[in-house]
Amino acid sequence: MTVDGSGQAAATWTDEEMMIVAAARALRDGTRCFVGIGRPSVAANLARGTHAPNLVLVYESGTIGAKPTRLPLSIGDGILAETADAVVSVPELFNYWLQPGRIDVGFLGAAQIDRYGNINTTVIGADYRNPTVRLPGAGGAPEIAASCREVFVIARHDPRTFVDRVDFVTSVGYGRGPGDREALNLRGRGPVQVITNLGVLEPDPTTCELTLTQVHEGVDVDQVCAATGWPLRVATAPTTSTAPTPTELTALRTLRATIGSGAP
Amino acid sequence: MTVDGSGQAAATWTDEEMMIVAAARALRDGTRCFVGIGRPSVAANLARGTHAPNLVLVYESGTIGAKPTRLPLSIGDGILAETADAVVSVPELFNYWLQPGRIDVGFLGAAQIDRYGNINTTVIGADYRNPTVRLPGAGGAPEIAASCREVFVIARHDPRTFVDRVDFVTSVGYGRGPGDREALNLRGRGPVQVITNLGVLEPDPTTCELTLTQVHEGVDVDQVCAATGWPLRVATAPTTSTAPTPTELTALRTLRATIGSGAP
Amino acid sequence: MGEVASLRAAIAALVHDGDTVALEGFTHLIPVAAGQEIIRQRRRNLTLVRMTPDIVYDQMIGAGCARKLVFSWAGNPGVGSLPRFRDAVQNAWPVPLEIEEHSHAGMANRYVAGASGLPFAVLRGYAGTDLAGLTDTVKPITCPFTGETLTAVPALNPDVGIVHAQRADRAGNVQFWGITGVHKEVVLAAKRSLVTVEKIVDRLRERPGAVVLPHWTVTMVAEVPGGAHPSYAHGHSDRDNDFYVTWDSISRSRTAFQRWLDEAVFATTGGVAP
Amino acid sequence: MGEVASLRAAIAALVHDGDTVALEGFTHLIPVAAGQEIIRQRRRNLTLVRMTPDIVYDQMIGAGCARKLVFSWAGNPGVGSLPRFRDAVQNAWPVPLEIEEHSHAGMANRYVAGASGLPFAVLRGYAGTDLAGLTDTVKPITCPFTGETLTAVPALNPDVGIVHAQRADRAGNVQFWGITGVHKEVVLAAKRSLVTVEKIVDRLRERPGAVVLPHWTVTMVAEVPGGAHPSYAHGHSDRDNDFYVTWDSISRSRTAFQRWLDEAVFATTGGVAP
Repeated sequence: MTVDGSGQAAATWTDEEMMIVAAARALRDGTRCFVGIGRPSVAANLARGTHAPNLVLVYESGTIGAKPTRLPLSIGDGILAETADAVVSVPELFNYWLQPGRIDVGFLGAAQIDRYGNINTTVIGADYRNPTVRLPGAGGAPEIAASCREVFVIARHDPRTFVDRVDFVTSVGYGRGPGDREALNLRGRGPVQVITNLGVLEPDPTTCELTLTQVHEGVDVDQVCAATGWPLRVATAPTTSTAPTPTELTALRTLRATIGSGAP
Repeated sequence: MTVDGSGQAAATWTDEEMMIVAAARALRDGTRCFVGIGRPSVAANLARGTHAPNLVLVYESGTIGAKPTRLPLSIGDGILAETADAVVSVPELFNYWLQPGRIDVGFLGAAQIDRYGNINTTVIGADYRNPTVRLPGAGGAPEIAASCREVFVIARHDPRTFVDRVDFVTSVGYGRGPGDREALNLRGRGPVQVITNLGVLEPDPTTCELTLTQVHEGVDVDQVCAATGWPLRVATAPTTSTAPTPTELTALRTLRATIGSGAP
Repeated sequence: MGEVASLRAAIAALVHDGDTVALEGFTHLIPVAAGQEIIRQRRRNLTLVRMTPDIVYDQMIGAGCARKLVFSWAGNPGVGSLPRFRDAVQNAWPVPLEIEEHSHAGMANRYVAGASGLPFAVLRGYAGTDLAGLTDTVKPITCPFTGETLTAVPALNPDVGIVHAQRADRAGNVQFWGITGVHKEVVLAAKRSLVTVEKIVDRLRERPGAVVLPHWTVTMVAEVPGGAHPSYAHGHSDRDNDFYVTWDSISRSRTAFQRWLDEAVFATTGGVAP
Repeated sequence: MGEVASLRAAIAALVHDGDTVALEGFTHLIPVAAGQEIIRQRRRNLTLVRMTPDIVYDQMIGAGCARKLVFSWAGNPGVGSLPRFRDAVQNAWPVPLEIEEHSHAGMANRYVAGASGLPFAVLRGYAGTDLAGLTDTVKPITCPFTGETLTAVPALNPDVGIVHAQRADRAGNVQFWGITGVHKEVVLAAKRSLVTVEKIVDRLRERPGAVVLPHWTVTMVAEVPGGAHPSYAHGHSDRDNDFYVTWDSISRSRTAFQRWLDEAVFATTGGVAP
């Protein structure tokens, strides 16, 4: 793909890079973001390195306001403690900082996500006691999904990941539909954007069902529907995300270059 | 009074000094002592300066293992933080350190103490809403009295202080008698010594009633009974505390000399 | 958040008649100057919350700012009682004072619940005391696993939380060290917060035992050197123990107190205690 | 308390077959060498507790030390899964592994309750998830003041709590800094505790962000430089990210794992990981 139609040298990018860039763009400057390791951390650090220099990164290791100069390799990377405004114990982080709703955005990945934005990171398969695949489990996700004011999810788009109903509800999105979060007394709004390598899904304001509202440049709607495990509703006029700018690509690649093997 | 019968220069002391010295002697080396300000702090620091160099002083300001080189003037004196092994928040002190029973001895004063070692530091008078005298209140005392393995009380001996029944139970001793602490699910043993300017009272092993077990040198039993607001039971053979040694007196007076006005 | 302002402007913006206000500082870093500015601005019908009401609340109560006091120990540490507090409780002077009384453990846990976004906290406390019977803010609670009975206390979430600290930077990040008491909890539990500081600096530097509160947890910051007097700021000042003794003589007489109020508070433009 | 001993002597004295043992360290200061000494001493039927079972528990589970795992996230951070853990859960190899699964917030609060001498903790958690239905260690609890329903989890009080730290002095006082995780909570919650340290010094010196545990809260201390490898000790070592990747290839095959066990654990006298 070309960055623009101008005469200058064409630059290409991968759909993985497009996904990270789209996720980074979604983070407004100055917001407090609870960051999981892996793609959320890459996107958040890209945002902080480009349009959101005052983004406040909060990691579940207790590092608040971390300003890593390279991509952290784990949620407990030493560089997070060295550059944080404050380092607190893990119980304090969950009780004083996450639980009261002080964090604006919770940024999560997913092994499975369903039509209502519920997330599974526990087991694949119908039988918990005898799973097809045993996944790592909950970590901080259930309470991040419950307590952050908004939740962003980032995941590659395929029918095994985007399923009609998750095998296991590790973290609640909109449950089975409107009113469920309120009935469960969950403080945050829930997932407001699901950013993938193909586009962006957002909950329908009335039904809470994840709906395709944006496709990335060069992606067509049928492609997204085919990669979704339920009959995907499509917004009347889905927008198209602009391609990664040279600045964004350079920043992302520089960031990635800061990590060796054992990278997320 | 003379320190001893020998020919050396006679030294005299006050009953206040005798009380502090007797209290200090009661603290075994190496024990963890939760210290209130005023007489308990003077006695604990005297003990640490004489026979108990490894006494661990814990103040409710969150200073654990404080080693003040002078008498602290408040429970939050800066010298406590400067010399402590650890300084923790006040909630942590009560929740992680006092509540689980990690402290051996709780050292309290009292405006009123009764036959069963219950302590009043809240109001004098029958009507809480319209008290004769409004006292400072509970502070840390109720939970110190409940959770420390043992409690020592230090108070001057007179019938207004040593009453048959306290006007207000701020901190529980033995309630109304045997079994009450167990029924209330209190962890510690309760008050094991009440040290006064006249002698020492200890709970009767079967009735829990405070009983005179020791008189200070030069004090006779009738004097103690007259200073007690209930018919005081007296041990069959109360012992006599030995007079303050010159070492103890010098240490105590040196300690007191470290404080200016505004002293406890 | 973390807006830097004058003490006068901060109190005017944050503290309103009828508010529930907590000035904290456990013998250390007590925001005394802020309390006196509240007196100066003649705030009324406040519910004052504080573990250890001492001179600062004796002053505010004597000045008639408070209609209710929530506390766990009300005295002049190392000296004795609080005459203005006693006069209000025993004689309703200058106005009646309702009291809600707790233990330190109970108050500390109420702030913890408030900071944690929970409606209550659980502790081993109050059992067998006469305190529990005097308030509806102490209730039994049963462990759903063991059946054991413990004590619950409701969260404290003051309208305004005020503390003194050693440092803030220009962005409003706050740093304090030494005895930290319930500083963090009251700021995080409060709906609005003010931190008065000894010094505003370009950059906070790491220190042993220092706690940092990010600017987005603090509503306003005011530079008030000596603003904790007669209490102290570790590394800046010593506790003025003589003033605690002097206070007793001032506070014992209504007229002496009134004179002190006029001279030390109303006649001054604010900032530091005498 | 605070007795200084060799790692071998400490594990022999503190960890017994059938015990509930928690090795903690939130990506930092993980007591990996202590875990390998438990393998070397062939402890069996342990209930292993840890928020983030990673390489150290993959090793202990693969070696057959565990009959049950209590956890909140079981993975190889930044790499993927834990093959030995999966093999135990999915194929009961080398022995069946019972699991009790929580969220981080739930586990952290269970340690807090344990450290506080309370039978349970209260949090906003698990609501609407499938986790709550799988265990009797998550129950609803009603606020006695507001009537709101929250979640209760039971205290964790392991028989043995083990962490790694940077420093101890000769009296057994322990000091750690950087990311402190649940270090303090697990030591205070445990009936017995072991802290392995990078260095035993004459005197601890104050440092920003440092936590000190007095010797009377720690049962035993062992000097094990590099005892956190492949995790790290802030100020002493960096995380060996390559080993986390290498571990995946070792752990994927039972035979490669067995070979690693023989060479890296049983053939060595203990101390530091390869």
